[in-house]
Amino acid sequence: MKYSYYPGCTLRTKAKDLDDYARASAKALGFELEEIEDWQCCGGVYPLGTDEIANKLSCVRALNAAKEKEQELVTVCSACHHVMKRVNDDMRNVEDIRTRANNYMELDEPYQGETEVLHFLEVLRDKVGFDELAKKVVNPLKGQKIGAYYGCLLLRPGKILAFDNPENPKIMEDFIRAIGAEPVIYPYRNECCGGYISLKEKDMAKGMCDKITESAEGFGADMLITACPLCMYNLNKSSKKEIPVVYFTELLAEALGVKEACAGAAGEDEKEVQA
Amino acid sequence: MSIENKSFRPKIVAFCCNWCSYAGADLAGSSRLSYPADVKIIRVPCSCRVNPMFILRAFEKGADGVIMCGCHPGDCHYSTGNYYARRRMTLLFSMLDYIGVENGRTRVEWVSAAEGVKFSDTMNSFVEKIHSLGENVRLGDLRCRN
Amino acid sequence: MSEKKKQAELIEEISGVNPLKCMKCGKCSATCPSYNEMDIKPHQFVSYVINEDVESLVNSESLWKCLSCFACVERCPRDVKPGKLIDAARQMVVRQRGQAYLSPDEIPELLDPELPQQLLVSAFRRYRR
Amino acid sequence: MQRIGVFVCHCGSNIAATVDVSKVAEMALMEPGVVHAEDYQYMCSEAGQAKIQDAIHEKKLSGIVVCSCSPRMHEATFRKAAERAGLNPYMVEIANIREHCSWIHKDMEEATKKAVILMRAAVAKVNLNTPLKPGESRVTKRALIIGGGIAGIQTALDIADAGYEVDIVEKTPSIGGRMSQLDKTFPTLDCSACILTPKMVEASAHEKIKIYTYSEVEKVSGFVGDFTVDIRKKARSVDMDKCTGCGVCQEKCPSKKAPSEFNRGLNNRSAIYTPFAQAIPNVPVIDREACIKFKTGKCGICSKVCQAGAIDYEQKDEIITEKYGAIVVATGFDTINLDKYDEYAYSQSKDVITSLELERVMNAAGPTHGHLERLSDGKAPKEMVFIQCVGSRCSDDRGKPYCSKICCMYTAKHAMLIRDKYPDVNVTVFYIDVRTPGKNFDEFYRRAVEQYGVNYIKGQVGKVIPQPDGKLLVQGSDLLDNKQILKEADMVVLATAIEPNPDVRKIATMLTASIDTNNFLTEAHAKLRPVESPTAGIFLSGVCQGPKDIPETVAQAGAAAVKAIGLLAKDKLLTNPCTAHSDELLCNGCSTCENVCPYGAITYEDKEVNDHGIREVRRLAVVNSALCQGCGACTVACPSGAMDLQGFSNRQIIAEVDAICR
Repeated sequence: MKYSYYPGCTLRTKAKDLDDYARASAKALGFELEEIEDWQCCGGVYPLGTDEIANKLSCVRALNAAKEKEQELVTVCSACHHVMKRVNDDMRNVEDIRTRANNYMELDEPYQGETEVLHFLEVLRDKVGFDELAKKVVNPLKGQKIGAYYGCLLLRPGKILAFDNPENPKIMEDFIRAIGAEPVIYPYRNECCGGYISLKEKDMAKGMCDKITESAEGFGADMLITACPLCMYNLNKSSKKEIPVVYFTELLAEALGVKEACAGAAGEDEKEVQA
Repeated sequence: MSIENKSFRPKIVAFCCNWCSYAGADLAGSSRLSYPADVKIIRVPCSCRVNPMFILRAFEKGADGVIMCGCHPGDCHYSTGNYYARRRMTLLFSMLDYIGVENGRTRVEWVSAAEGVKFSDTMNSFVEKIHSLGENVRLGDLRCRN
Repeated sequence: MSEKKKQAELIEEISGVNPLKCMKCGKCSATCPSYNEMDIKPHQFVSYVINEDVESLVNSESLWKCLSCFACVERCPRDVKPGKLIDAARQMVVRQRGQAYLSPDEIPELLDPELPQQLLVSAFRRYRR
Repeated sequence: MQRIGVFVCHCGSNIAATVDVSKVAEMALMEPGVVHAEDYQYMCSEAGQAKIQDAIHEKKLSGIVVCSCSPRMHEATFRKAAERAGLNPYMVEIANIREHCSWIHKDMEEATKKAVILMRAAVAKVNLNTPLKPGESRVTKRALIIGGGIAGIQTALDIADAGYEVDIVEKTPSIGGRMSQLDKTFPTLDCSACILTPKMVEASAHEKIKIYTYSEVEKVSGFVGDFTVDIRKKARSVDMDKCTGCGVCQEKCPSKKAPSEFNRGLNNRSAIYTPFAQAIPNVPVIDREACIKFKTGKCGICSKVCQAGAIDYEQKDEIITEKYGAIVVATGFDTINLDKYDEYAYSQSKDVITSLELERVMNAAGPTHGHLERLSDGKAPKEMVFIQCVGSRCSDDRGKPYCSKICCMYTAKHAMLIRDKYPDVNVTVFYIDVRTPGKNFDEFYRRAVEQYGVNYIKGQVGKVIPQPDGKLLVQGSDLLDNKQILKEADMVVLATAIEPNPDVRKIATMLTASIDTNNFLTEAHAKLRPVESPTAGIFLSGVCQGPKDIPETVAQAGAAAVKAIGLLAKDKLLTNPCTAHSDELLCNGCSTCENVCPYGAITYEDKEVNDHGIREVRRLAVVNSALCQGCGACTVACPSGAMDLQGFSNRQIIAEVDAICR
């Protein structure tokens, strides 16, 4: 199975391992992520104004590229997924935006939201299946108590993201079970980490992350997983607590026994970039 | 979807059974769920009262689309009427298609007395379809045109 | 039409929000993680638009404290979307020349080696034109 | 040629605001046969009807077209008016320019054009109308009540007391309904069971009332005065005649893991069970899904311990067919599913419960024997938080757009009862509005605040956050203080929205009774016929029609009974004269029509005909108009075109088609 793949800018740089582990795990699970050519940054946040078109075009380009290859489009980063999914919804359901975006794009055939956008976790749940995944785990993470941190971007607005129950999601918990660990459910897992606010209002973000980590630790989590580089940054940066935060793909790669191989590769890449 | 060709106002005849769809249309009305004024409803006791002749007559007189609505299969007020209607219309519509009145111009839809929303949605989509097909020229008796 | 009314209508247009749908239950304010930092509270946004006092709204601190986390949108029982309203006010500010909450000059000192690109792009898009 | 009068109704502004009524009247005068046309504010009013009658006399009208609301609304009114003026009532046709025109269109010109066309179609039809005379049908003097809650019980008692037979069909093993689950009732705080149980006993002892519990309506056919209903009596696995209600079987049953429906799943019951101690009938049923005997074939303990030999594992569902003159729907309500409201942590914490669950907790026969305690650890709570409007007044797709009406009062009741019985428990209520319109209702709520010190906070709750120590953190708004508050609580109670019983849609479909988008049954007129369905012979009792408290339900139940009695008191009803008839000269006796008639109304006779001077005996179709229901199936099936339907003849419908396509 081949999917179009949209890594996004942070996965090219600061969150290189999120990307590497995702690719290595995909390979181990028997599907391929074909990176879209010349993709551009999604913008990090979805432009809310009903009159904004230009800011959405980079997504439309990526979506259309997947459509032309007749592939579903896979994302890993929560922010990219959020923006991509919402722009796609606009292209599907908001006639005004669809018309105007297509006027800009001048495609051979207008893009009308045909592409299915899937988050990597959704591929695991809906395409691979968590039962299947569990069978392929060679290195189950037994005994680890892991809290899933969803944040906002994957869940809300629930109607458009249609990712999971926005108030009581379970996809990451099912994932944690599939890789052999024990999920820890805590109530702040869908509350905001502060997002972009941490650039200028560092204390605000810190306060929010404190609540999250405190709650997770209170319920007995030894570790948090996330799909979002910004959530990770905020949780790591702002929290006074010591709980480690890792990307879900890292644990996946570990469970599938491909972590070591790509950790080396990631190191090399980084050297290259630095060089 | 906005209707592009504003000048074309189709003539659309809707046969509605008294028990379900006519009441569904009433509910659409009392819920203020709009659909284009091009649709005109004729009340019949049951969908099985709709003689294929009525539909041919409508096209002859210049209708651009004919839709027939009845109770959901199994829910007919007269037990079985809509089953007869369904079979009759399947035959009639395929014959009409054969002679050039496209399948899109004819439709059977089951609308219950509780489905005001479905009634209005159905009419909106049907009118939209007729718009995409344009004016009906087949079967029209030119002497009937004003 | 008065200038005030025009501005209120502009906000409604940009946000796509109908403030009249609000039933003043306060669930948005009960939900908002930035509540304590805001001078105008989420449940008050609609009143400012209805009362055509957009000026107070665009001068409010709340604009820069909203996280766009969509918790208020998700939980609003009336489908009002207060988060979109505040974003529209933010747009009205940043779309004016020179009116940005973030200037390129102040960026270097905000940076640190761990900071992901995503944060910069996101902040740029929310705070600047 | 007919002499037709056209009457265009303004319906106040309902029609006149979007349809140029005088223009419709003006255009009517250009139609063939129309000799009189006028418009008037309210055609259905006495003055409006008088105008029609005057015109019939003055202009010697032979046909009437009223352009007004749906014929389902006022066709009967106008037909009666015409009849009083000496015109055959079937010479009246309605052009529906309200529901089908003015209410759905905004543009005046467009709506007026459409109204004119609808008027033309009606005129074209009435030109071909012929006077019809209705037949008569008998009335079966027995009523069916669907649902055995307080609404159904009250309606049944009232009808039975008037001397008519009543059958109650109840889905669950006992009558009693929601009211039997309540602990105390507002605003007088009397014990629910104490006032309900005597009614249940009275109903079961009444010689005119027959109760079918654990039964469902399967099929309904027929029409007002003469319904035929199939009732499925689900296999109880217990012989009703033999069982003495001793209860030993329930005690000894080894399978005790089935969630108790009566206690809202808060505790378990045995596989053989009566839902509650005062159940009527006091005969248990075996829940076959939970029963070990049915699952594995082994066990049979209940059968061994039953002294009366009442256990019957072989019992099968039984379908009985009964005739009724009137049917009353009293299917009641349930609370909505809270799956979409996980921000209140209902599924995450056992200590977040619905108000109906709290009723069971507070009830001496409930899972905690009436002690207020947390369901997670059995500890007594110190802080209780109530959240109002959970799922009510929501215009998103999670909840219900309507106010559930009863929650403000029962929340005040709960708060008051807790403060009274457990004075050391603090009670906080988050509310959006407190709605207390009702006799002694606001006084009751104020007592909760002033006398019992219940803390009311204006503002909704955003999230209930379970804490690692088992407490709940309630994050809510205080709109009057302009604060976001975090309140620690031991228990949270959700005033969950109510919705009609989910079965009601199926039942409404069987009865061809209208139902609204919220699944409440529609009344024939929102103000003036609130307990009747638009479908003749169907009446509405209780919450199936809209949210109500107990006194309102009982009042409506009585009203529904009166309407049903009014019908049952008649010996005969006039039947629809719009029946099929066959043209003897065209019929070739082919039997096609006989095959499609669902009522067996068509037979064949050998009859002598005079076909243009040729006299011969032919086999001809004859319609029994007492049996014919006027569906028209035969008219379309008839290959020779001999069969036609009075009131909806081929020529009439074609005339309408022509008028619309003109």
